[in-house]
Order: sequence, then structure tokens, then C-alpha cells
Amino acid sequence: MLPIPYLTVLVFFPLVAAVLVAVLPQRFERSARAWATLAAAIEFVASLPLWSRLTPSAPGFQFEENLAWIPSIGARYHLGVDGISALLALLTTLMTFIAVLSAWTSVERRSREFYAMLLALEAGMLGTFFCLDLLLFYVFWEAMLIPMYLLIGVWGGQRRIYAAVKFFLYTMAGSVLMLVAILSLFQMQRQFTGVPSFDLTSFYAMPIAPTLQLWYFLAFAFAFAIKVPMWPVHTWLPDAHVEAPTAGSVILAAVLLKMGSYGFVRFAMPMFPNALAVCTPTIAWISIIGIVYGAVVAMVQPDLKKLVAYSSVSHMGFCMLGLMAMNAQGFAGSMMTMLSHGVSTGALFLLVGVIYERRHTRAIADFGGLWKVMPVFSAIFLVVTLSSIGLPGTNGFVGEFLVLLGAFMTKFSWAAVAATGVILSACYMLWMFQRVVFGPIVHEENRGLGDLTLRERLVFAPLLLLIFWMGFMPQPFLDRMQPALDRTLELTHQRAERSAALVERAPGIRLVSAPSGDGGSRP
Amino acid sequence: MNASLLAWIPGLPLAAVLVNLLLGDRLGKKGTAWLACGAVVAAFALALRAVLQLAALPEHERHLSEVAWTWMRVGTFSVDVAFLLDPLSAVMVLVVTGVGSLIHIYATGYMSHDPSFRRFFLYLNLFMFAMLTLVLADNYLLLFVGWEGVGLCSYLLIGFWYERPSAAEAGKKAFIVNRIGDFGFMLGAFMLVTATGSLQFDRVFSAAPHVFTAAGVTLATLLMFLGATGKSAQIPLFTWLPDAMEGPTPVSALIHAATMVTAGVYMLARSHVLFELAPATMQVVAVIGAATALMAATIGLAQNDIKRVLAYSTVSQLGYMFMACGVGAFGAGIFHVMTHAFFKALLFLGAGSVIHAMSDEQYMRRMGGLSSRLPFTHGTMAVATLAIAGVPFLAGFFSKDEILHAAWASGHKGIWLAGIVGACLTAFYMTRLYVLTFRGPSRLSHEAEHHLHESPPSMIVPLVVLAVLSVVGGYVGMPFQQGGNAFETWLHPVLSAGGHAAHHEVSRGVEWLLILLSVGVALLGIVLSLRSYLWNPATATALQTRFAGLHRLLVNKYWVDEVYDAVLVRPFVGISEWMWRFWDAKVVDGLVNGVGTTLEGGSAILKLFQNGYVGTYALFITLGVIALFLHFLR
Amino acid sequence: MTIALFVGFAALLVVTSLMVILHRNPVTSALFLVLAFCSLAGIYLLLHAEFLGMVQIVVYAGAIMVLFLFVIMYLNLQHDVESGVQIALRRGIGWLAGAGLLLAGATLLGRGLALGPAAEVSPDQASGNVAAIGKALYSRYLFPFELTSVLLLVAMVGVIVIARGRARSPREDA
Amino acid sequence: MIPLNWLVALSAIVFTIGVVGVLVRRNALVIFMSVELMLNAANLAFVAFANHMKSLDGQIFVFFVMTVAAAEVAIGLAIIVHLFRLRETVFVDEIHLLKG
Repeated sequence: MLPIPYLTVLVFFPLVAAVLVAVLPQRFERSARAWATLAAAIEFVASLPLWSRLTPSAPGFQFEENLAWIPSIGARYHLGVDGISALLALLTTLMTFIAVLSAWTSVERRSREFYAMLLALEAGMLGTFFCLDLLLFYVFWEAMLIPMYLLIGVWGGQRRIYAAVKFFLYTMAGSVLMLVAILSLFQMQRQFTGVPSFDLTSFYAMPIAPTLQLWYFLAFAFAFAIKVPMWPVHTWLPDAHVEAPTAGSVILAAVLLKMGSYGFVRFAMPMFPNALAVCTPTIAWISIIGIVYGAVVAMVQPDLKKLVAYSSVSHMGFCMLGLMAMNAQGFAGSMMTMLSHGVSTGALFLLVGVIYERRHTRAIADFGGLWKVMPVFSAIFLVVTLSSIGLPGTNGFVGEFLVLLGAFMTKFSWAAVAATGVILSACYMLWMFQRVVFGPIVHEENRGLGDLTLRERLVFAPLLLLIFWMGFMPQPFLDRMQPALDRTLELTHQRAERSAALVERAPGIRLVSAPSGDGGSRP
Repeated sequence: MNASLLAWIPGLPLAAVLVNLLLGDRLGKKGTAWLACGAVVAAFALALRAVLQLAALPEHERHLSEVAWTWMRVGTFSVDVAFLLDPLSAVMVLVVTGVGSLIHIYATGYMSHDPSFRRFFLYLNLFMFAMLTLVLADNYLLLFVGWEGVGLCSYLLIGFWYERPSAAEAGKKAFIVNRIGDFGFMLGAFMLVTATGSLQFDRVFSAAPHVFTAAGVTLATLLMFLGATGKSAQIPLFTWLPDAMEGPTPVSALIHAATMVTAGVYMLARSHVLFELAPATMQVVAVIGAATALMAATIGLAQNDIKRVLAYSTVSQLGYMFMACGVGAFGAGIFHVMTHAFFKALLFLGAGSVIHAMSDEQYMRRMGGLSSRLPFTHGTMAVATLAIAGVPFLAGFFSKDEILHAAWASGHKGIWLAGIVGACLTAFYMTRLYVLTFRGPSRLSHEAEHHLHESPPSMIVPLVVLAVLSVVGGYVGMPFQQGGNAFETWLHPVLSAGGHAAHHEVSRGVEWLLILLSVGVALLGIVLSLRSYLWNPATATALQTRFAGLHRLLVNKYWVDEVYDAVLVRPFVGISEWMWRFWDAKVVDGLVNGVGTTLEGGSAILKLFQNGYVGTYALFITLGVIALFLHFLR
Repeated sequence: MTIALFVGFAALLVVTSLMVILHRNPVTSALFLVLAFCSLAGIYLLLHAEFLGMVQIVVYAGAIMVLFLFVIMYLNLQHDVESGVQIALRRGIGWLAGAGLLLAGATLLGRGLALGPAAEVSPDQASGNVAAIGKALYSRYLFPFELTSVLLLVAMVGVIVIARGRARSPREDA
Repeated sequence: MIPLNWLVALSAIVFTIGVVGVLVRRNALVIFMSVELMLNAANLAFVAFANHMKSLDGQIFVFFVMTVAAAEVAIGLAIIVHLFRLRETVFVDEIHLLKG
């Protein structure tokens, strides 16, 4: 393996860069963006070995680092990566680099802190993807919130304080429940093996009584459902997106939303398989409602960013449905949707940012007939819209098709209702596209808009490339993610039998009288 | 000569698209025209060579397949980007590239003075790539890629003149209606995968008979038929085609007459094994085909926009093709696809040349007497009109007769009757179109009269070629040939694969009778139309007044659009508005903010206890002490 | 005999305490309080706590009450006027709370808590109360004793700072 | 010997009178005196038990209570004086600025 502690470098380099950028003296205010871009570029290049050096078929985790962190309670600084987290980490580094590059003109005041926040956010996200120790996971999970909160709160739009606070409290409320679950699991773990440890593999090894599992699963599921966001707990997303600066909402959409589904795949599903089996239909139907509801509500949004935010709710609904299908196609589809949603929605937000920078308005009604004035922009907007509605040949289709296929194999009705999402997404995206790009130029201000500058085209070039690469040749991505997904699936089934066999003598503390058999209907 | 060139047939137009994109304006109009037409003609040449190579093979192994790369492989399910050339796709590829190149040449003339000339050919080539992928696909998923690709290109080309809001609206409508169809097709494909484990044509068809239950295969085929209705504009999802006339005329000719709309028929013919396993679906297909044919023909009677009439005629002819597939005569269906491609493309291009001459005038009531001024257009259009009407010894007659013959032979008497009535109506409205445009008094406005001119040669040549094809094209499928119908024998290896093909023989005498009947009906339609529009126009107006109600019904196209709008679109937007305004903002968000406000309210109440009076604090302390005492007393 | 003395002192204590809180004029309340302290000192003596009795008289009655009277005189307080419904309400509640407290106390006493065993006479008891307290104070309780000296010092500093107030007394700028 | 019950009863009565005094009176000084009463009631109980248990700890504790009381009175009166200077009043219910 690499001589240096590769993952630690990957996680803490952006943090160090963030600090350096933040403490740059005043006269470097203008060049702060150049330094930040350089740092993000180095980080991206440094993360490429995750793609090339990763041997997908090797069992367990790679690039592992395991040091004692808090010996007294057995919490270890344990980092590792497998097919799933490597791809998501690559998505993070790429999208952060693009977000930093795109924010050159959009941020005027306090730009040093702005870039520092972006880099710190990247460190938090990478940490969350890499860590395999539950306590460390919780630390990074919460650390990630702070830079995002500041990004929305300081550089946001009019109602930024409301949006930032809502975002923070919403996620915090969920993750506090998760913390309680982690601690009580730790307690059970210590009694079960006698050795205190927060290590994920030890939790994987410990069977838990099914009735107990339900409460833990609901705690974890609730925390991750908020992040996904799943249907009833999604209202923080439109507000956060509308008020966040472009770069902030690009990363928020591209990576932060994947935390929820990643959490499900890595933690909630393998650790509590029996409870999962009980809750699968409920969560599946909730994600289907999310798909249809997100699309329906997106239809009538007057604000571009809100429309794209609700479309994210719809796309992430596909992700969760894929996971609930519990088969290879569903998992692969869900993972592909995560990656392709990250790319296409990130691009969509960048596009909205471009016209927001020129017209300082996000209302669809203020635009119209942009094709004549900004042909290159409109062409890119067309390609990204098509990728977002999942046209075959673009990245959106591969994910959506596999998710629907997986869902179809599990239950016909799931796929039938979810597939209407395909129609709805076409409706609202094309209607929006038509009102923004086609038609005669109604507002005089639009006549003078300049087309994309070289820098902006540079920002979109990698995204377009990815859209078509993942659309036509998704196999390299699928090869990398499948072994890890199969292992997760197999682990889930294996643990389900072991825990089921453990019905009476459930180790660990008896929580308040265990509930009766049926699964909780809460998400 | 290995078969590796198959991939290049769709590859060439794609390469032209990329070159067009990259070089952009540096090419200039001339360069773009040559690049675009050259790519399609080269594709035609490649296709021809491949088909000849195919023909050389012995009959039972007539298929060339070639795998480009593995597209998706997840668990047991895997699908590749692979191309297949067999007799069925050979016919389609020849029609698509042949008619396509003619239309490309025509378009260079037609669009010569359009500012975004380059963008037009960009989309046109992209369309050719998508259509060729669809036709040459080796599995349902790649077919679906082409399927949605052509949907996208039709969206772009209908909305080509994006500054006209109606064009953008029509484009969006076309795409969404197609998407509804694709929804059905996708679900059908899923059923195939779950049952047979793959989407490869040969693997699905070989596994289908043993794996599928009756209900399963019926549902799967119905869903795929829903996709076909979306793409080929049949009864439930046909409303987008008439609006698609917003696009430039070459687009209407290529996409909405010759190639894209026939994709549904091709898909049905390709999966005939599945459809033959589900007689119920076949019944539905036949009935819908007949109903569409009749309904569209009646609407065509009352339209005054030349392109709308042709659009409804296309919907009607597509109805015929589906009727043929419904009664099991997939060969007849494909044959009609070919002949229809020839004369319908010719009609549209002719109409385009008329519109071009009349400086974008599409309203027939302001035309008339153009035969002398536009000789070539008039000549070729006349041939096409006779062909579509079903006049003997022309292409339309042979293919339509084949369908009627099959309908009668397979015992669908009702379907046959609808076909005959439809044939008569077709003859009537096509002659009406011909008369109103070319014959009769010239109702041209003065300035239209002023710069009326015949189209340049680049437009006339394709017209002539198509006219020739419309005449010659029919003989391939002429009945009473020695070894049976040449066209049928060519398709035989593909269409008989399932072994369930229904073979009904009818005595030669009855066959002759049928032919005479259909010819008679066609001539009746022509004569009636000539009488009421040319010889004494008064009868037309008389007819209109006497059946005023019926006439208004037809002019308004049975109010189908309005019904769809009222029943589907408006309530849907209403619901989504309600869902957002009420549900999302008030309920869900309300709950979240509610938590905040309740906490605030609570603290406001608690604040009152802190009223600053030392006395009250002392009182609380005492009460606390008393409470402690009580606790100990218990 | 001691019982009679105790009852006398007790009665005196209760009456004077009541008068302290009932009487309108703060000066008379202060004087009644002095009387209460003296009766209390008497009770201490009955309980063989001579040292405390003396300290009670010296510290409480002597020092603290003098301070009180000084402040009352200094502030030239008049007769307490107690009027208005809001005050009457508060007084009512006050008495109620007092009654409640008394009731609870009474029931508690009524239960007759198990009293600890009466310890036998400890050896140093005989040698006089003051000496014994002195010995105990400077042996086991040395540290708390030193602590109280610090406390008193702090109190003194505090008083000076607070009582000094701003350079100008409010009267000039009134 | 004086029975312990009476002593404790007496201490309770005096304590209650102190509490009532604090609750009822408006004059800060009288409240202050009532607090002294409560303290002395506690001292009485201490001495009573010290006598009953024949140990000196009670008395020593009373001694400490007294020193604390002394310090407290000093500070209290200083505050009252200072308060009087600012507000010209000694009535507790007129001083209620410090509220939520």
C-alpha cells in the first residue's frame, strides 16, 4: 500500500488548506480564490488513486488506518474505504473542485473565509465517507454541518438565517437520536464481548434481538432519512438551496444528500437486518411518495432553485427505492443514481448560478428566449436537463433503469408507481426549460446577457464528459461498486439469520418493554 | 468483408454531428450541407452493401450481428451495445437511410435561407443516428435508447423555430406524450427481464413460450403496445402528431411520416413472437388500429391546413399498419410501412415545395390553380395522391390491398369493413387536397401570386425519385407471383420464427373479388371528391351546411385535445399547485415551524413567573418547603 | 423549676416574634426582636449552653440589632403603610403559606420521629461549657474557624464598597 | 430537663413566624429581621439537639451560624442603604426592575 497514511492525508489536507486560506493576510483577499482552487485541484488529483489503485474484488476495506483514539472507551481512529465510499469520495473531491472554480465571481465579501469553509466542508465529507468507527463517524457527521451552516448563514440570500438554522436543527435533531443509539449499542457491545469498542466490524459481528433492532433501526433511519431527504422530513432542502450561495448549494446537492443513503447502506441496513425486513415496505412506499410528490410539487415552482431542490427529493427517492429493492440491480441502480444525481443536479445548480449572477433573480418568469442570447449556455442546459430526466445515453438513465428494474423484481407495484416519476420529471423539467430558454425574448434585460466565459465553460466540461461517459459506458463504475454492494447485501442476509436465531436470550440491556411485533410506521 | 461495418451505419451520422458541433460555423452553409447529406448517403451505401451481403447468405441464417461493448452488467442481468441486421431490420434500415438521404438533400434547398441552418442539420443527423440505433438494435434496451433518442430529436426539431411559443409548446407536448408511451414500454421491458432474464431479442423469443403465463405475456405485450401507440400516434396518444406540424416541413416528412412514427410498427413486428403468444393483445391492436384509421380519416376530411391534412392521413395510414399487425399479417404491415414512407414523404415534400413557393402559406383555402405554375411539384404530388388513394398498379394499392386481404382472410370481418370505409375516405380527402391546391380557380392573394416560383432542382430531384419509388415500390409485394409475394418471402425467416404465424388461405376467386372491391371503393372516393370540389363546388358547401354539426365536430378534431387538457393537464397542474401551496408549505413545513413557535410560546408563559417581586420568589421557596414536607409525610 | 422558666421564656419568645412581624413601626419591631433574642439567650442557658447564651446577647442583641436600629434611624423610616388590594392579597397568601408550613410541621412532629438514644454524659462535659467549646474549636474545627475569619473580612470589605456608593450622595443631584 | 419535643415545636413556631414575616411585610428591614428570626429558630433546634445528644458539635455549629448571620446582616443592611439612596424607598414591591 502507499507509504504515507493516504486516507488521513486526503481528509486533513483540505482542512489544513482551509486554515491557510482563512489566515491569508488582507492583501491576499483577491488571490484567495486562486489558492483555494489550487488546493481543491491538488485534493482531486490526490484522490484519483482511489479510482485506479482500488481492487474492487478484495474483501473488507482498503487503505486501512487503525490507531487508538480514546483507548479508555475503545474508540479507535479507524479509516478504510471500499467500492461504495471510494466512488462517493471521488464525487466529493470533483464537485468541491468544480464548486470552488465556479465561485470565483459570485463571492465578493469575505472570500477567504468562504473558500476556507468550502475546503473544511470537503474535509468533513471525506471523513464521513472514510471512517469505520461509529464514534468517529458521528464526529465527522456533525463536523460537516458547521461549514455548511456558515455557508448558508453568512453568504446566503434574504432568509438565510432561517434557512441555515432550520437546516442545522433538522439534521441535528436526527443525528442526536443516532448518537443515543450508538451509545446504547456500545453498551450492548461491551457486555456482549467484554471489550469496549466502537468499531463497525465488531458491530457487524454482534447479533441483536430483532425486537430490539427495531428501535435502533428507527433511530438510525430517522437520522439518515432527514439527510436523504425522504418525503415527510424534506422541507429543509428547498429553503437551504434557495438561500445557499451557488457553490454551497452545488455541494449540498451533489454530496451532502448522499450522506443519508450512504448511511443507510453502510450502517442502518447491515446492522439491523431483521428490523429492515419489517420496515422495507414502509420505507419503499415513502420513497415512492417522495418520487411522485417531489416531481408534482416541482411542477409548479416559480423559483428555479426550489424546482431543482424538489427534483432532488424526487431523484433521491429513486435512490432509496433502489436500496429497498434488496437485490443486486436495485443496489447498483441506487449507487449509480447517487453518482449521476450528484453530477447532473450539481451542474443544474451551476447553470442556475450562472444566470443568477447575470440577472440576480431566480424566478423562471423573468427569463425566456435565452437560446438566442446565450446559445452555448442553452446547449449545456439542454444536455444537463436531459441527463436529469434520465434520457437513455445519459447518466440519469442507467441509474433510474436499474433502480426500477430492481424494484420491479421485488414488487411489481413499486416499479409501476415509481416509473410515473419518469414521466413527471420530463414534464416539469421540459416545461421549465421551455419557459427559460425557448420562446421570444420578453424581458429587455435578457437581451444583453453575455454567454458563458471560458472559465465557466471549463467548469461544465468535466460534468458533460461525465454525463456521457456514465451514460454510454457505466461498466467501469459498476465493476467498482458491485463487489462492495454484494458484500453488504450478503452481510445483511447473514446477520438476519444470526440475529433471528437469538430471539430469547437477547444480550444487552432490556430497553423499555420491547414493542409488539409489527414495524414502526415512522420513516 | 467482415460484418464489423454494422456499427458504422449509425456511427456515420453521429460522427457528422460531432464534426458539425466542433467545427461549427467555420464550415459555412455549403460545408454543413455536404457533411450532413454525405454522412447519410454514405450510411445508405453501407446499409445497401450490408443488405446485399445479407441476401447472399442462405435463407435460414440470414442475420449479421456485432457486439460493440458491454453496456451494463449487474448481477445476472447484462446488456450490450450490439447491432443486428436481419431481413426485417434490413428493410427498415434501407427505408430510413434511403428516404432520409433524399429528405436531407431536399432540406438543403428548403432551409437554405434559414439563419440557424447548421443547427437544423445537427439535429437531423442526430435523429438519423438515433433512428438507425433503434432499427439496428440487438436488444430491447438499445432499441429503447434509439426510441427515446428519436423522441428527443423530434422534440428539438418540432421546436426548431423556438421563438414561436406554439412550436416550443408542440415540442414539449410531443416529448411528454412519447414519454408516457415510453413508460409503458419500460414496464413491458421489465416484465421481459424478470421472466426471461435478458433483453436480447433471440434469447427473449426463444425463452418466451415456456416462461410466460398467458396473463403475463398479455400484460407485457399490452404495455409495449402502449409504448408503440405513444411513438406511432395511435388512439390514446395521437394528439401530438398534428401539433408536430409546427416544425419545418422536411422534419414532418422525415420524422412524422417516414421513419419515427413507424418505429412502433417495427417494434411490434420485431416482437411478433410475443404478440402471437397473446391473442387478446392482437385483438386490441387490430381494433385500435382500425379505430385510429377511421377516426383520423374522418378528421382529415374537414381540415384546411395542408400539413394538418397530411398529418391526419399519416395517423390514419399508421392505423392501417397496426391493423395489419393486429390481424397477424406483420409482413403486410412492414410492406405498408415501406410504401407509405415513399408516397407520404413525397406528399409532405410536395406540400413543402408548395409552401416554399407560396412564401409560407399553408391554408388551402388561399391556394388553387397551381398546376400550371408548379409543374414538377404538381406532377409528383398527383402521382403520390393516386398512390395513397389506392389506384391500381401504384405502391399504395398493393400494400393496402395486402392488409385488407389479410384482415378478411383472418376472419376479422369488422376490421376489414373499417379498412374499406377508411380507404374510401382516404381517397376522398386526398383528392380534395389535390383539387384545392392544384386545380380550380386560383384564390391566391396578390403578393403570393407575384413571387410564385417553382422550387430549385435540389428540391425537385428528391420529389421525382420518390415519385418513381411510389410507383415501382409496390411491385415487390405484388400478389399472385410464382413463389408467393417477394416481400413476404424476404421477411419469412424473421416473421415465422415463432411458429405461431397464422396462415389463412383464401381461394383465388375471393382474392380477385376483394381486389376489385377495394379498387372500386378507391375510384368512388376520387369521383365523389372531384364532383364536390372541382366539377361543381356548390355541393361541398351544401354538404357542409346539411351536416353542420358533424362538420363542426370534424373541424374541431372531436375536441380530443380540449378533453385531454380539461381532464388531465389542468387538474394535474391544479393538484400540484394545491400539493405545494397547501401540503408542503402549510402542513409539512407548518409542522416544522410549529415546533419552533410552540417552544417560543411555552417560554413566553414561563417568563411571567419571573416578575421581579422578591415576595413572589419567597412565596415559591416556602411552597417548595411545604412540598418537601408533604413528600416526607407520605 | 427549669420547666417553668423554659415555658416563660418560650412564651416571651413567641409573643415578641409575633410582635416583630405585626407591628407597623420598624423601630418597635427592632426592639421586640432584641427582647426575642434575650429570651432565646435564656433558653440557651437552660440548655447548659452558657457560652452561646452570652454570645447571643453580645453578638445578636448587641451588635446586629444596633446596626439595625442605626440603619432605621439613618433612613428615617416612617410608619409602614400597608394598603391596596394587591398587597392585601399577598399578605393573605403569606399567612396561608405560614399556616400550611405550621400544619406540615405539626403533623411531622405529631408522627413523633424516633429520637436518637440520649447519649450518656461525655467526660469533658463536666469541666464547663466554655472551656470545652474552646478546646473543640481549636482542635477539630480549626479550619472552619479560620474560614469564618476570612468570611468576616470579605463581609467587611463588601460592606464598605456597597455602603460607600458613588462619590456624590443622591441628595445633591435630586 | 426540658423535653426535646417542646423545644423542636418552639423552634418550628418561631421559624414559621419568621417565614410569615418575610412573606407578609413590605419593608425590607422587617423582612431582614424575620430572616434573623428564622436563623435563630434554627440555632435553637441545634442547641436543643446538642443538649439532648450531649455533644458540643451543635453548639459549635451555632457559633458558626452566628458569624455568618453577622456577615449577612452587614452586607444586607449595606445593600438596603444603597438601595434607599437610589430608589428613595425601602418597600420591596416597588423594586421590580430585574424581571424576565
